[in-house]
Amino acid sequence: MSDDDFQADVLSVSERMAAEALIVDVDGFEGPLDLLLTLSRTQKVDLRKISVLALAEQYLGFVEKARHLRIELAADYLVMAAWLAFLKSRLLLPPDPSEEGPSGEELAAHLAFQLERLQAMRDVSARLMGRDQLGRDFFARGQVEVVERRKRVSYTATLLDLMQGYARIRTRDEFRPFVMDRESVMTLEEALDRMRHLIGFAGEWTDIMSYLPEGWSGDPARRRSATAANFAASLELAKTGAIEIRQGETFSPIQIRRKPND
Amino acid sequence: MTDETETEDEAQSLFEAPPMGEQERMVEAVLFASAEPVTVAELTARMPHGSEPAEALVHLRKRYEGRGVTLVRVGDAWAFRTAPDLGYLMHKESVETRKLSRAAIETLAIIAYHQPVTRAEIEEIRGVSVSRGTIDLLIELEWIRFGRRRMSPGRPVTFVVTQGFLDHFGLESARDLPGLKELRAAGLLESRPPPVEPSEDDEDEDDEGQSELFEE
Amino acid sequence: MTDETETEDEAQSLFEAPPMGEQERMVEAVLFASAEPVTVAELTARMPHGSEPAEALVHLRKRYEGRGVTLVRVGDAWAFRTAPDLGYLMHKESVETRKLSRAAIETLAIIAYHQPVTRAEIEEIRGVSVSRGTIDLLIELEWIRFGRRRMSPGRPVTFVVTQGFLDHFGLESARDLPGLKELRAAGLLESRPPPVEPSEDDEDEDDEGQSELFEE
Repeated sequence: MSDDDFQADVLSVSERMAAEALIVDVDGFEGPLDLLLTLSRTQKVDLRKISVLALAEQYLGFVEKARHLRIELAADYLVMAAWLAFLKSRLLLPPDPSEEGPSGEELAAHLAFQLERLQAMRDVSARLMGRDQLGRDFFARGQVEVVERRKRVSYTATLLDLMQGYARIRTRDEFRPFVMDRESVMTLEEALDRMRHLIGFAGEWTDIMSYLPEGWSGDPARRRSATAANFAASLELAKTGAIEIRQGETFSPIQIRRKPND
Repeated sequence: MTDETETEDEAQSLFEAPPMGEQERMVEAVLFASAEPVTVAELTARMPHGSEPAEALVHLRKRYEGRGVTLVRVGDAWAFRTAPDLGYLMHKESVETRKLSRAAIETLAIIAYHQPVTRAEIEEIRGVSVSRGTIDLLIELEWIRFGRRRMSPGRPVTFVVTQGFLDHFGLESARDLPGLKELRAAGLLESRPPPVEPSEDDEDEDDEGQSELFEE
Repeated sequence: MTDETETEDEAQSLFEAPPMGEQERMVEAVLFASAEPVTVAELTARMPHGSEPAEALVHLRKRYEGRGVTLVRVGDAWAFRTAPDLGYLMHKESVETRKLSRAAIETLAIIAYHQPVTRAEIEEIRGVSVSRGTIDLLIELEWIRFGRRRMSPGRPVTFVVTQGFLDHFGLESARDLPGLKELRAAGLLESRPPPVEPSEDDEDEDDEGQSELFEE
């Protein structure tokens, strides 16, 4: 792979047109490796005989052009560009015996291997999807036998259920902000449940506030929630005809009592 | 005029009905795959022009005589049925499958991930008490069993998952269950807030994927 | 003594396995009744004591050769499927399958050819991160499942393909994947670590990956 070869490549008109087409399409690539694979096709040789140096140049040229056209490239494209620039310098300079690590040739060989492997995987995915498929080209029995009643209950769950169940438990805390803090909230159901039992004893008019459960009248937040729940529950009970409700004047205590039986 | 007739003839030969053996195969395949019995009219409509499914059905019926499966007529339609004398082989098929309750799934998941684990520990993780029925059901399903007693006060029993559990869930070992990070990476954490841009294109998510990739 | 032997003989004859022709009918009926592949073990469990479903399957497969419905092998299970050349007759039956994204198809292929394979390896091969939805989708389709954890740092989970995958693509086993031999011969299925500082490479992974694929 000589430098001249590469110059010729880059300067050819068709090459440049191809490169421009690529730039327009930059979103269509699945990352740097995909782009490199596409660029390598312009060399029109077997992937095993590809010139990695030329490819590096092509890629760097591509990035340069993108920069020129002010197309913003994702970070991984730039990382690849930096790496290829490094590779290029290794390939061009005579090897320094004192230097640690793999040689430029080894790195280039690995990149060629990656490209060949990616291409191979693409080829076999196409072959796989081109196969006859169940439910499209060949079919299973349409009418599964309905069998006699010798029932045995079998419980099923999929691995997905299991993992999601576990995830649900383990992530409960993380998502705390999204759920109501149940500690200081009394629900209508709770209040209703409680008052239904208590109301049997309330033959006389009693202040609704006296129905607050123990431990709910101190802390303002809890007190507020319990009051609201009790009030709503009282309205509910009044509606069903279980109790009567009255208030002397605005802001005065609200009182309730069991509806006389007569 | 003559030209047209010729063309017609050609068309005729182009659409010549397939040989009877081939028609028999077609009827066989269609009846097999269909969820309902199929009428002759339906067969005619599906098969190549000129086919005679009624005749193919006669051959096919003969072919399946005495086999484990027979071709039967249901009203004016046709269907394959297993031979009546083999009905006893089908009994085991009659299992009613029920989805495991959420409580049971969660309990099972905790045992799988934390085994050996005591009942109190399960309750602590789930935040609610575990009903007896749940544990009993899981034991009955042979998905969990008693492990060694814990060497702590009260020496509580522990629970572990069984080989049957691994078989059912297609796992090689309980240690192969993915961890939380892996679950999240695979998009299996349902309680996660939805992605900002629900786009069709998978690749849009790369950036996010990247950062998670390096957390692993 | 002699008495006992006689009794045993009698018992033996009582439970004598049915003739092979009869066993063939049984296998035929059971497989016909099920939409899912049935394993030899399941057949053995269902059929009378002493039956040899494996042999019956050989006969049955021959009998259905070239018919409109054929007997196919899926992993260690068997199923009847319509002949692929008649697919065009069945289009009413076909359910529109979700179109898979290119990322999903490639990920599936990589898992099939490189199994067991970790997420990081898939990403290394494709050169991009695997988006969350992709693995999720493939698990949901029941085409992939979790394999054994890799015995490398971090003990990452691996993915392998399922029997459902084989069934869907009409493969007897993962060994029958198209082009597998050529890829292996070309060294494209080896997990070749990138050449970095010599201290870091752990090559012990290759062998494991390869051998496990063929243990199945």
